[in-house]
Amino acid sequence: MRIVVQEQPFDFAAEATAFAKGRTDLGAVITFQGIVRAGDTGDMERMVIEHYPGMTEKALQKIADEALTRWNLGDVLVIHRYGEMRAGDQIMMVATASRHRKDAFEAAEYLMDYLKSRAPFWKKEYAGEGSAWVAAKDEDEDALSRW
Amino acid sequence: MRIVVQEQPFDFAAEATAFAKGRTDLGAVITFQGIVRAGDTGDMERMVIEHYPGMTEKALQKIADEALTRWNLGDVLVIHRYGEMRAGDQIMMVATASRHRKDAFEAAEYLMDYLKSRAPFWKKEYAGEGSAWVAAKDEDEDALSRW
Amino acid sequence: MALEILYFAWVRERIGLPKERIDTNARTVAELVEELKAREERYAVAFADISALRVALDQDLSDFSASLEGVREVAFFPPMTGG
Amino acid sequence: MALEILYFAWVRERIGLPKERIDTNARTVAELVEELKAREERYAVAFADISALRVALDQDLSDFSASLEGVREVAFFPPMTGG
Repeated sequence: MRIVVQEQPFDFAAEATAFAKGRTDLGAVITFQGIVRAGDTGDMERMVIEHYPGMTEKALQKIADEALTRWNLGDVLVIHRYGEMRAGDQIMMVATASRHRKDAFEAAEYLMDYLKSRAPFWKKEYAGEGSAWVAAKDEDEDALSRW
Repeated sequence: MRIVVQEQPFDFAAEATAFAKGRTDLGAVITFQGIVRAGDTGDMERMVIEHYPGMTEKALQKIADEALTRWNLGDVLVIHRYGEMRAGDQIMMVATASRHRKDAFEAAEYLMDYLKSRAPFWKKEYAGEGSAWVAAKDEDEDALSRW
Repeated sequence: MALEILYFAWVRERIGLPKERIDTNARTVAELVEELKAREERYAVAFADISALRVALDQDLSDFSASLEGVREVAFFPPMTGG
Repeated sequence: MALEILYFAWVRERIGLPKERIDTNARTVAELVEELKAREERYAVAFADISALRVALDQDLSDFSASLEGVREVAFFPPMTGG
């Protein structure tokens, strides 16, 4: 398992290639990338992600530990950035690997659902003179109820 | 949308990097890789995948078209190999991209479920002097009922 | 009616060939299967349990009760194991 | 009891600082919030609707009824929006 919280961009291709490399017991590998969208009106210029150093790593570790307990996983990777990003930039990725696809899919969805609502990150969007904190969605909180 | 059926290995990192590249309207990108497992006893030496040229492409196209109808997807990629492979080799990949993660996850699972049981591929495993066709699993057929 | 018949995986191995062209008056897949089974032991063995088989007509999955009218290519194979 | 109090996102912006050290006799998070609200208007505004807020005690998510006994770091922030 690897948990990374960093400001600088990460190399998705390199991370995905290295993940679970050489393992011949894992038949299913899933990656999820979260990417900055230009926004529904397309006028978002940049986004700044604030986080809570210390708690962020602790929260992500706890979520990943729980995924490893619930599913039969060969490996788990979580990378999440903070700081300034622009439309099209990669915000974060998770990767899961398991013998069969069901565990890898469920664990990846679990990681994303919890990471969205339980890891201390806050997004602020900037457009022209204006800026606004992204509001949490009820559907993201509701998504946790299935686990 | 891109559907590829080929004998030679594919470059996962390059495919994943090119997929949905430059799109600023898609916040979620998922990849699934299917990898040859060494088998539960670890003695599988190689696997040969037979397919039905013509029908394979048609079946994959139909599955991908259906995913594009059911979910709000920005792009879909399916690559599936046939021929001889060894433990650790990549058999196939799918990728999905959507505005939000729910569509990308559901579509990726749908593609995998249908591709498993409705695309004309058959696996034969070789170990020492022996060989055996991989039997379809009831759980793979059952997985279709949720869609 | 001339039909191209294709066999895959263990069906191909049991029958001993990947494809053949046959002339038949069979109106349905089931009738075609009966005709094939009557030919030779290896066909009878391959088609002994059709619940273990799948059929595609002109490269679309179908079923054993389907009509062969207008069909040019029939394929028999076990349940798929892709992915 | 000395506590390190941290504020994030719009809570930080409304209160105007990222962290502060305070001395308090509050036994629960709710009591601490009441104490802060009584201090100045900007605190009253930030804590006007605690259903819109989350609290972490020593970097673990908690709730407003939780005891502060043994706690060293309290953080207030809106619901998270990671991923």
